[in-house]
Amino acid sequence: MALAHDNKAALDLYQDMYRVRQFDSMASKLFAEGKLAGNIHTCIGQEAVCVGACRAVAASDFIASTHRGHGHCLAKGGDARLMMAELFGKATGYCHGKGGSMHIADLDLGILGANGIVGAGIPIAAGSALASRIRKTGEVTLCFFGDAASNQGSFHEAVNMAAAWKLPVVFVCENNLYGVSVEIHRVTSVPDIAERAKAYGIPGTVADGNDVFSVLAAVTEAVERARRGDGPSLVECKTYRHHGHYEGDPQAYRSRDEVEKWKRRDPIVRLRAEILSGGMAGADEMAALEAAVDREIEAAVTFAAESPWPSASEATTCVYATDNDRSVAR
Amino acid sequence: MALAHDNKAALDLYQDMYRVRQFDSMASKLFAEGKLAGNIHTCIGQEAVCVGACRAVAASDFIASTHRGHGHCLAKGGDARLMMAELFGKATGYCHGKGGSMHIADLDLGILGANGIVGAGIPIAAGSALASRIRKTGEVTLCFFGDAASNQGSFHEAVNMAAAWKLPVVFVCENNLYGVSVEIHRVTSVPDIAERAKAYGIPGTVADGNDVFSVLAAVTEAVERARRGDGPSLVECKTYRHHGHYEGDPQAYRSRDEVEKWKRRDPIVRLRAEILSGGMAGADEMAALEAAVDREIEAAVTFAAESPWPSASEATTCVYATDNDRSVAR
Amino acid sequence: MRTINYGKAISEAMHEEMLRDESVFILGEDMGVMGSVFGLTRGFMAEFGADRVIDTPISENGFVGMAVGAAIRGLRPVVELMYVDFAPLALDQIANQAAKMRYMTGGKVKVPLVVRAPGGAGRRNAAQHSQSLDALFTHIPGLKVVAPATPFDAKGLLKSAIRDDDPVVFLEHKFCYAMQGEVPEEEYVVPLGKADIKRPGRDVTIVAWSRQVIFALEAAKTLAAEGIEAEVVDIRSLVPLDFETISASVRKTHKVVVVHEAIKRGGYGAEIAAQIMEELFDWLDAPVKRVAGLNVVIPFSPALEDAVFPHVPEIVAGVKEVVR
Amino acid sequence: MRTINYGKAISEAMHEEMLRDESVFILGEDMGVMGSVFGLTRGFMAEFGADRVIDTPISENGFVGMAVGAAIRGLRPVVELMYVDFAPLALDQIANQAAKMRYMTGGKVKVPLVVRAPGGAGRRNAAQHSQSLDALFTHIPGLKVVAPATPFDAKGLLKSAIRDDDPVVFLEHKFCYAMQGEVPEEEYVVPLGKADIKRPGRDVTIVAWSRQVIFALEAAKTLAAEGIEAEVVDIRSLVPLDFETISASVRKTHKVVVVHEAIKRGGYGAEIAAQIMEELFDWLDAPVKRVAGLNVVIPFSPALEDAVFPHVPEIVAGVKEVVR
Ligand SMILES: Cc1ncc(C[n+]2csc(CCOP(=O)(O)OP(=O)(O)O)c2C)c(N)n1
Ligand SMILES: Cc1ncc(C[n+]2csc(CCOP(=O)(O)OP(=O)(O)O)c2C)c(N)n1
Ligand SMILES: [Mg+2]
Ligand SMILES: [Mg+2]
Repeated sequence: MALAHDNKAALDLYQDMYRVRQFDSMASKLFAEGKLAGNIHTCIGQEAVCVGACRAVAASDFIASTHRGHGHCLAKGGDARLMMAELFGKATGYCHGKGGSMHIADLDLGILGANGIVGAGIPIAAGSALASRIRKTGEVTLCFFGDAASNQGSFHEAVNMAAAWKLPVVFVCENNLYGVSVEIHRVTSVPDIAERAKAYGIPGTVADGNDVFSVLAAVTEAVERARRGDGPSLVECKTYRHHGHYEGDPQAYRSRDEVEKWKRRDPIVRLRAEILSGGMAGADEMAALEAAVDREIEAAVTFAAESPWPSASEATTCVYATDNDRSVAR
Repeated sequence: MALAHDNKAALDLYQDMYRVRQFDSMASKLFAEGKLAGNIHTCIGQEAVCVGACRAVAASDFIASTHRGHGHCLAKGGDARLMMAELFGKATGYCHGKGGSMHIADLDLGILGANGIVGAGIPIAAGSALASRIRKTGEVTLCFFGDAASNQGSFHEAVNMAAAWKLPVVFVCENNLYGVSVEIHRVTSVPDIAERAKAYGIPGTVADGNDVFSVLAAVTEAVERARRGDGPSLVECKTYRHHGHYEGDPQAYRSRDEVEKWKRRDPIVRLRAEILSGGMAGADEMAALEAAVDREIEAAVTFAAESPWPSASEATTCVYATDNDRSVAR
Repeated sequence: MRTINYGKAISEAMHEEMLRDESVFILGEDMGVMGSVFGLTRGFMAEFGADRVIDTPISENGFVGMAVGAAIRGLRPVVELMYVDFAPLALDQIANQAAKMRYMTGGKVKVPLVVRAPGGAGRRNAAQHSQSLDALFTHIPGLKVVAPATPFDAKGLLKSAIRDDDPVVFLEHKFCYAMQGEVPEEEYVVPLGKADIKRPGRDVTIVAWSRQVIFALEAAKTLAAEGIEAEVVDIRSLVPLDFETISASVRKTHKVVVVHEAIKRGGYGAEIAAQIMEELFDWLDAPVKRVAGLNVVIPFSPALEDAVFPHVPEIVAGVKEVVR
Repeated sequence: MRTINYGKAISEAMHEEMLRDESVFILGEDMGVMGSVFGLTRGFMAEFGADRVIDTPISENGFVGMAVGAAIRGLRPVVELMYVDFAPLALDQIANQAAKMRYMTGGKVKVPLVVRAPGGAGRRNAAQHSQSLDALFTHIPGLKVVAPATPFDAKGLLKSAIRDDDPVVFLEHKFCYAMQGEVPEEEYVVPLGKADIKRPGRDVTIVAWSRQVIFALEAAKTLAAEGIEAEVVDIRSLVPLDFETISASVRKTHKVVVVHEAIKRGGYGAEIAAQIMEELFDWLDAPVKRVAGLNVVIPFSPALEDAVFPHVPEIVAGVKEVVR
């Protein structure tokens, strides 16, 4: 992997992955302490996918995210403070507290939005690619979705259209083996989700979702193809979530052994070891980098905790562009 | 083809196909004369598919049909008189005139129902197969759908579940190249719909949809597999509709040449020639058979024309099993 | 003034907006090569190219979702559902995505999308091709909902809908397509959220929209012959609703009949009736009467279909009940 | 009598009906191995086997459609939509297929299907996991719609729904799951279409369903302290609606407040209000008042969410408006 030998790039990837890990670990902790409400879906264990994939695109490119979206958002440049404030439901959050964890969007960063409806982001991503094509502006859109989302009709419909029209979109499946409690092979008869590419005549590849270089390479190839005008690809990244489906999930559906096995393949531990053993950075440098990220996350929490709540009047704004009072009244 | 050498079987197939042709030709004529209202979708040109596929199953098996469903219904044993009366909207029709051409059902004959929503019959067929499996009653369900219907999410969702759970259903795609005006390859990137079977790990085969023996053989194999408990198959039958999408369609989207080319492959002309040249029946016998069917269709029209309209009070019955008055009032 | 039909008026609105704004594009089943099953986009593909007049596969949730995605990116898709009966297939994208996006993102994301959908019964299209599903949309915050009755309103409202920065569901009536009406050659728009008094009158207010406005006007003629002067208020926009115009009329007439084709139970007429009661109770001489579709599935039979939704006689009878 | 919670009552209803009738089976996301995300089918898969307690993929339209197909074949599927917010994905199968099948086929085909769907706000689940979509179903002829408030009603109504030969949408409230109530050990059913007077009173009628019944009862207590005796009518079934019970109450109290959590515009409260006006106009001393959700998307923020739908104070205030 060319990039693996580029020290700066490897450290950047590590930093991004570590940031995602620390953000979601913090969210998990805050939830356990009763400081966050609602549903929190962490991507702890899956950091190589969001970071590897987002590194394959430019700032001007777009991503569509999912309910498990903190990592996508951070990897595409999201501000941890505004994200944390959104998780708290504060006025300073990305969505002024109105969206919460599952609805963060920032078009300036190319983040089309997370989504609480499994599979709904897939046509939206394809539509973004259609917009790039109509405008001839050259952006590529990355579409993240889970293994289980690939069983939604929206997956089929959107991938079919993207393939038929050769739209510049890359479908990145984060296969963490489960949709909530349901092991994917109990409800899907192909061994790899990537097989499904054959139904649309597009490339389907499998990446090691716990190896950021594997993800980066596979997605880079797909992005180049899309950028050339040759249409979409499906990249399946095999990975695993260390936590439950949501925080608080008792996880009776999977064995401790399975979880332990995957934890031994932790993508962050692995990259850290590669960096150190490859001499790309020293232990001190790594510790400093980690400390800086830790401070960033702490600062995000402080920012969020100290931020004001949205005022009551915010409940009725932003339903429409204008004329909210009238439209909300009737 | 073993069956091709069985005179009786060949003649039966011919008779069924000829009945479908004459029924739909009559419907077309009546529509042109202003005697039928609404939408009439004929399957003229596609008769080998419905007849070949239905011949592969038993009376106790089930089929789910489509908006282009007269042929399926007749091939599964539907009564031309009750069907024609339904097309007229008469009280004697299959649905007492309440359903019309797109909603004919008869559970006693294993006809689960036609459907006006493209693709909606696919999960219903899979659900019928699930019922057979839960009850262990051994029936197979045939699911008819068009090429364009294979782009609906419902196709993906239902085929996936049927495949994952190895349900006894056979997905029969009637690929007549168009969904209304849209040539299938403008909106689908695989050459054959049968390719899509790969996304579900099930067999996908292509039959000559204008050769009843080809359809019969392919569907028979799939039915046997389903009956054995080995799960679903996708059988794509390549065919063509001679008429417009609906009666009255100006068909500006396709060339006269294309239509003529396919008319030269008329499945009925072809089977008739095979029967005569193979000495399976003489010209007289064929003429007699055809005359009998012609009389049957004429009788159906007479029956329909002379049947009473549903009474006005029928408008508010059958919304619910009981308690219609009350439920309809509020 | 020149006269064109409602279908042509809709076609002109799309055509003019596509010329005016490059970000407007069309997508839906049979919109391109065929020019739509109702002929409304005939010639568009040749004129604007296949990137701006897109023939989709039969994937309602998918292509409405793509329109949502393109709208988020700043384009202005005008998407057609061939029949409004297919809206349930796309309702997640309409109601959970397009409608909620602005609010969920605290105003960060807008979805300037128009979903056109023909509805209505009377064409023997049977249960799954004949519904009026207005009430599925009016209950969803974040959507605007429009249902014009005349060529003039159809053209002017569609132009406003396309320029609007929020998702608009544009409900057309299949039976109106062939109806003629005066439409100026010059550019004009009809604003969303403004009702129109299609006929003034002092004795009773008939509130209606879509095809029922046509029936209401005929009913008003019949009633006038018997000395009852009905005021016909065409709300045109269901959301936002111009309650002020309704209110002014009711304060004048003290009697109201709300008419719609959709089934009565949970129809938008209930909402209008409830609002009138809440705000104008003391002005009412009689309860607000609803004349609406029966609570049944639409039957196919020519002997049954017309009996399940209102025509002129039902409106006349309804008015007589409140004015007697 | 013993006390159990609403979740357990629903669980018992499914369990008893599965024992009673082999044709009853369960299907939905996480219903098997996990026993449903709300724990309602825990242990069912072990007891009844994987053929009768089916874990589906995330394919709402598909698995509801399969339930329709199985119901047509004579089974009695009880399907769960994990959140009612996902119903738009499955609405074609619910509204165009299940609801219309009997009518379209002239009575030939029946669809004895139950669609269970938890709804409701207040849990910080945000815009796409908090809606009350009652009105999406009540407007569709052919569906029955039920929304119990108490463990007793939940169990008895679910048993009736499972035995019913028509498709029933069974709306549960997530906030009710943990609420306790008396439920007999013995077999009983609550018929569909019968309202229940949860508290008698002479001064005002509060019509409510689902969680709002709980709030209405609390409001009634507060009001009683001020000398206002509210009668709380829990309709339980939205379709069919027991208008006779409402009517009797209104003839007694002459004042009505209709309360629901769903947004007000086009909510089912409008229908009830309109019917009361149409039939009981002369009995009313004040206009029917609706206390309902604001016409907004549900916000996530704990600082905002509770403000967008009614709680006890809003009901108390609403009642005072009509009785003053
Ligand atoms: C349409 C829809 N159905 C069900 C759910 C509930 N739900 C949320 S996440 C999830 C599982 C998603 O699995 P997958 O796509 O593999 O993503 P993962 O959670 O594993 O990252 C489910 C069933 C939902 N939010 N939306
Ligand atoms: C959900 C839905 N979308 C669109 C339509 C309108 N429509 C009816 S038939 C048809 C084309 C179907 O094509 P195909 O599945 O290939 O069947 P064919 O008509 O060719 O037999 C369309 C678009 C419909 N009835 N239902
Ligand atoms: Mg997963
Ligand atoms: Mg076709």
